[in-house]
Amino acid sequence: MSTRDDGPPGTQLVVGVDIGNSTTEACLAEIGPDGSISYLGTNLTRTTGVKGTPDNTAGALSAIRGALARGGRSAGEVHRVLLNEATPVISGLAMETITETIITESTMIGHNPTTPGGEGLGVGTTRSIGELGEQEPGQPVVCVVPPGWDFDDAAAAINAAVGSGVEVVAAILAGDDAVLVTNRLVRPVPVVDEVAAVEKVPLGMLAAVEVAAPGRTIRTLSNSYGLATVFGLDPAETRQVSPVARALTGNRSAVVVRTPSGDVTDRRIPVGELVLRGAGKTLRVDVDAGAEAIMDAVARAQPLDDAHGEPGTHVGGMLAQVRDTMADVMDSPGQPAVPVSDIAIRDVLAVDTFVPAEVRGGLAGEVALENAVALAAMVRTSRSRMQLVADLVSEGLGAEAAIGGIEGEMAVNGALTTPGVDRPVAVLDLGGGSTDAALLTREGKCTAVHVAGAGELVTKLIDSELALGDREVAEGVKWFPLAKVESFFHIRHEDGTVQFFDEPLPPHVYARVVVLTPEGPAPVPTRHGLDSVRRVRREAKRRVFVVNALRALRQVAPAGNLRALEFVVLLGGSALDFEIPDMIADALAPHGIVCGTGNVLGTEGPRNAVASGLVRAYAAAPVRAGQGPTR
Amino acid sequence: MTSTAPRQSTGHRQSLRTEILEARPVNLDGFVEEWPEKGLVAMESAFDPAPSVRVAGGQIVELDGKLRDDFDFMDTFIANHAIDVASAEESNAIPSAEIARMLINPSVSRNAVLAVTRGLTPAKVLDVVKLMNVVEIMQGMQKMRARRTPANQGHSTSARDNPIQVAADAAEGALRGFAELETTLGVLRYAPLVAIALQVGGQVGRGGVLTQCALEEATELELGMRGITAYAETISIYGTESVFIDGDDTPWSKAFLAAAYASRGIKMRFTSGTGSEVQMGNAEGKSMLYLEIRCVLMAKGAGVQGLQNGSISCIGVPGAVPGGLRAVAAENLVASMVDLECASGNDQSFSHSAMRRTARAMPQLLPGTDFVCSGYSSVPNADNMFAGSNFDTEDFDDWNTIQRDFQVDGGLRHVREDEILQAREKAARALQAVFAHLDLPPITDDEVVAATYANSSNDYPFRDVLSDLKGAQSVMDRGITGLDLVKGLESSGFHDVAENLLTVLRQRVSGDLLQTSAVLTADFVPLSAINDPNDYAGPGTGYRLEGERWEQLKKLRHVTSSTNPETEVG
Amino acid sequence: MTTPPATAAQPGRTVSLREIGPARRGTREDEVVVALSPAFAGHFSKTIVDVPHAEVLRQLMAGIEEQGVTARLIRVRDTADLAAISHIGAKLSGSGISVGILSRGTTMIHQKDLARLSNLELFPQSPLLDAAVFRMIGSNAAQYAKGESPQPVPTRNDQMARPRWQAKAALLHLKEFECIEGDRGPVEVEAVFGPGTAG
Amino acid sequence: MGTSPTTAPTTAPTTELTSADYPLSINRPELLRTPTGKSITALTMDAVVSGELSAEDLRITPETLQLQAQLADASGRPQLAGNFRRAAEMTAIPDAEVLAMYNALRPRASTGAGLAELADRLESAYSAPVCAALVREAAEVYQRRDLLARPAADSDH
Repeated sequence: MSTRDDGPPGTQLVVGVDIGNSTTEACLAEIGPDGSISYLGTNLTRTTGVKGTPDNTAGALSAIRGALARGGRSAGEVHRVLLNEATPVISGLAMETITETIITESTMIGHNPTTPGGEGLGVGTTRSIGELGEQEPGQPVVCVVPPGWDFDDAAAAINAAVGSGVEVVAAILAGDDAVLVTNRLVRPVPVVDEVAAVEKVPLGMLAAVEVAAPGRTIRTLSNSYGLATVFGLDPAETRQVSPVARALTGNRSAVVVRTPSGDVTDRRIPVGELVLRGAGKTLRVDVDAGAEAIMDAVARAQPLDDAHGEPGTHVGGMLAQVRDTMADVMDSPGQPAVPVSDIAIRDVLAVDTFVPAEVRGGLAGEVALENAVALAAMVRTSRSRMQLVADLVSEGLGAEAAIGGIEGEMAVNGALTTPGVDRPVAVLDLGGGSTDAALLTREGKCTAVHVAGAGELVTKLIDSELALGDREVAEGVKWFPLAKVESFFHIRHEDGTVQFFDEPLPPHVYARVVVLTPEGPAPVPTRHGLDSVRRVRREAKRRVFVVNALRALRQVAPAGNLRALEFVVLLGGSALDFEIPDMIADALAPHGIVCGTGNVLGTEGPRNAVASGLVRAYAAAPVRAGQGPTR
Repeated sequence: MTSTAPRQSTGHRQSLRTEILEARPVNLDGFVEEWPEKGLVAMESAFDPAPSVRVAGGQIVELDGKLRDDFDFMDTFIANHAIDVASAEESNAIPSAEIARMLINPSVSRNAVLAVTRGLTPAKVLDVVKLMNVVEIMQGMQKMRARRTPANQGHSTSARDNPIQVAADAAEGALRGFAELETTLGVLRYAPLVAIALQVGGQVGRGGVLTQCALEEATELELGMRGITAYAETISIYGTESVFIDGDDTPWSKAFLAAAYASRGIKMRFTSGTGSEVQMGNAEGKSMLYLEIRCVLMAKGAGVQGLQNGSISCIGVPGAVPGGLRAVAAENLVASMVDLECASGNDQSFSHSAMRRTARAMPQLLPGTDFVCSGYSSVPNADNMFAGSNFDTEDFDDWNTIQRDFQVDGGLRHVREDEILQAREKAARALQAVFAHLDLPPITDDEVVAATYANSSNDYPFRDVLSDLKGAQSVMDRGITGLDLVKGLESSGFHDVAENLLTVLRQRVSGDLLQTSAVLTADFVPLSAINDPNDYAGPGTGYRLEGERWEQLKKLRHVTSSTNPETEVG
Repeated sequence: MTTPPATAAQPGRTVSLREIGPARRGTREDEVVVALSPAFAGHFSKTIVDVPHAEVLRQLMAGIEEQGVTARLIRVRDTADLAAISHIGAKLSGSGISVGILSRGTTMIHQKDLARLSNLELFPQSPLLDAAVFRMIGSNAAQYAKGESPQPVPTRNDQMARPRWQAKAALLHLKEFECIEGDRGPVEVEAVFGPGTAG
Repeated sequence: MGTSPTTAPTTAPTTELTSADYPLSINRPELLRTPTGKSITALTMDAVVSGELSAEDLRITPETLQLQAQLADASGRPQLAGNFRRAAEMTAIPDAEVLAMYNALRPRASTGAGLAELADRLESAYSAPVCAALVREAAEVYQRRDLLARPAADSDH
């Protein structure tokens, strides 16, 4: 391996290479004898393999070749390739549902059919429509209509019964027929429909059916005392039915049946413990205690040495899998396997979330928003195999390659090329699996941390909270602003402004909530309105990135004091997000911090910080001055 | 209410036999009466024109009873490009019965027939084939097929667009004998990955297999130009001007497109078939076969090397009228008798009746065609993204047995389980290596194992569709070509597969596969109507299933040994 | 009164269409126009799979009514092209939304600002459309009229529909073409349902 | 009508081929070159691995298409030969433009003037007289069959 010097005497061509979790970036520069730097080109490719492993070589080489091509240089001219000291970071995600709503004895129908019929409250005894004729006059009846009944026939049967003196006060239908039936009744009554399991409604029981006017919600059945009045309950019984009232709050229609021991329960599901070891302590916390309790425990066990979850739970499985993956990655042929016990979970982020789930015992496919906890965990090792990557890069390129510096330090170094930034500066690298922070003090001392939870967790929260079941759509919701397509020629943006088009929009987006991708509007398949989609998106970002920004910065700030920071520079893929940088800046503003998205080299935006930091560090290194490259 | 529910009974008392007959699958098929005024008739219609031709000033001025000023664009294109002006009047003057006899007479050479047919008008061609019964049509096909050696084409698709499945099934299909493999997609954006899988899997199964991915023109052409696919055939043409325009094309636009494919070195054939015009309500009162003959001549005039016909996706229409399958057999013959490569249908779900499905294929299987099926489903029909074929993987053993029973070559063969498993496993591994080399979403070892033993897409682990689609996009964005596949295969130790693929790519430069009926043999010899011309001249001549190939086709899954009847051979 | 009817599809129900006068552009924003082909509930009385046209209309109209929207019926007489029929209906609809339907059952939801050959939802496989699907189509059309975002009605597919129905569909298509009256504009019609209904 | 082999715009190969020369890849490899001038025999695995080959090397040349046209003529397929000659002319046209030209030939997609311009461009920019003749013929037929686009001013909205 030889080094050549084809440039002006004393100048050196170097390439900084940053191997990240998802992208590999390169920065090509020429360094003058005086340490001056001229940047010639940058490049970005996908990282090959898990960061910090020999598989990275291919991606690194292609990043380098790309930068060389852009800078118009050849591999033979390169003096030295500088790689970051990157340790593999692997992150994992899991979600545990921790509550469950159960209806017993078919006490309640609390779903929200889009089109109930009639209006008001009807209280009577439940009777099947086929038996209405046998009913004695004068006793109020709630008519139950099984599947298969045509709306015309059902209305005719009820009208006939009413005509013969039966007092029908309300109806419960299997099909989506409430408006149709109500429109055909001689005497309209409240009707609740789309009750799929209508055959399970107990007959011969006292029941109340309430339907509110369009745009209103029910008043009586969602009020414990309303229920007490309707069913003549004593205080003890009233206490018992209060979960029913709570469950019905906000509905436009509802049915409550009084059965001997019917009940609605809101049960917590035990999902096992999380065991956190750190700061000389071992703390145990129940996952179903929620995010706040878990994060309290994590804070008390800082710095975290390791964490375990209960086997057989999602969290336990996820933590074990993260560990196993890391062990596999670290294994190299011909060497003893890395013991799994060597690999430790170094951070955990818990976030409260909710999951729409079908209610057990429900008659109409009722969906309750159950509480859940999402966890992100992160593992890193001290074992780096970057030297091997450097050797392979050197071999592949025919130029010298070396480890040029530690990632966090280099990121800060690169961030300093952002116009308007000075020491002390902290960087926040908002990635896919982890959020990283590093601080460079006025004195030049650097500290860095990685915390679990970043873009992937945001996607997962959006996906589950909106019940999308499609990660691609969730990614779209995360990345792009929303709009509602109001006609073929205009959309309303999420900020309320209207945009008109000359050419009609494509039919598949008509009347839909859409995300505005660069390729055009793409529909979000959800029944949620634009506002709730937006709320879910922003909350997911806040709970992950804002929380993690504060958490990570506290860990690097002197004495954990955020006020001691002056400049915070946001880097990484999620720093390109259209709202996350503003959300973080807003959260940091009260601490007197200048925060913004980085603009590395004044041109690269939040990209290329580590790669250009490596070049800067090399140019500034005293060992190099006047001495030329060393081997 | 599903389309496969049995017919409702009439309420009258039925005989027990009638009940059994009512329950037979054939009675789930639909049949209709003819309506010749509207073109709902196979090939015998009083409304078809009578043949006539007149040449003046070096061009055709009268065609089938119409004067040049009254020509629609099909007439014009056929008159200008398809019919040999010099011989037209003379050829059309020959009595139709004499031409029909030439078609079946072994002592009239194929070339002698072509010398006549190149001057015939559409109505004259119809007049000739109308004289032929189905056995005569088969005899004509036996002689007029362009390539001496018959072949077959397979469909390799996945209901989940799973590339690993496509690779494994392509390998098995190629090993079983398909000379061409075709795929298409449910989610179109998956195309680059599935096309790569088809190419890699195909070359594992048998070097030299040609692959294609049916898509809209721009993407299909691009995949072809990059060498990820090798040929194209879903370029549709129609027999009436109005339906052609409905399809947003004209004979000139399609002729231009044909040259575009050739200019990129890509083999291509057109697609047409009886029934499409009446299906679209614009048959202009002409029989299905007359309109299809116009398509065949239009394809001939465009200079495309071949045609996929045999009703194709409209098979339910001729299949429902009297004499419909005779017309379908005749349209294949017409393609062959004007010297085009014929990929002869049998490629779409056709009947509920196994007996009818088999019978439908006999006029192509027994005489042999360039491709007996233009898509035998080499995946279970539930995975067939061309809406199901007339034959699928469940029919492999039946097909092989019929070949052995009649000593005919339908292009397939029985392959031992161990060889199949080996090919499937290798195809999945090769694709795994290519994906890794190209930095595409990884293929796990579990997926490789699943691919080895799977039947359908349900037997594979779920893929991360989002990552796959991003990967597929990156294949397009990064400009990945067939060469990158070769590099990936070579660098990961699949040297033989890499060589196979490189050899296929090299063919692009030579253009040898552009000639009529060209396929690549396992030895990478281009075999076309030029160097393997059909030389049938009666009993004992032409292609005969004999020698090594016949020994191969004698093998079945279970054949009792004659030397030791307690064991099986093979 | 004691024996409940067992099925939603009542074979006994019939429908006849009474012409009211030339079809005019609607002014109500809460209406969906149902545009019928020349032979619907006239020359033909049922779809390709024998769903009575009476039931098709009842279910389409019920789906619209259940959403609180009004259905208005027109018959298009000068074309049997589904896209054209549906687009004519959409142009006449106060909400701009129409459901177009051919005698064999093929159905489309259209909107007035769309290109004629485009559509909001298309149900091309007529053999797979039953009463429940027609109800959902009506419901979706009404939701579009209200400016809501309905989930598209799930479409089904059946590979064996080709051998059973392809030719009959072509035949029905040709017959419907025969019923075209080239010089007559669309008319507004009223559905008069026959025995078996009480409403 | 322009189907004689000597009207080819590209340098017409002087070789006279017969059916016996087919397949060229086996019988006459010395006649085959890539667009970059390499011999077909240079398309080896070593060349792929060393990165000497690019996708450009896997394209067919107009000269090769002319050779295949000769073979098609020699085997009695004049229309196929004509197609190869049009193809030979088209090798010079970029992919996107080929597709744009195809789209321009769709029914009612171009005015008569538009097609005339297209034919002129084929001739002047790409020396493609055979393709140009096809386009001119289409224009004439489209005119007679009412398949030309109406000039923009008349189009209704």
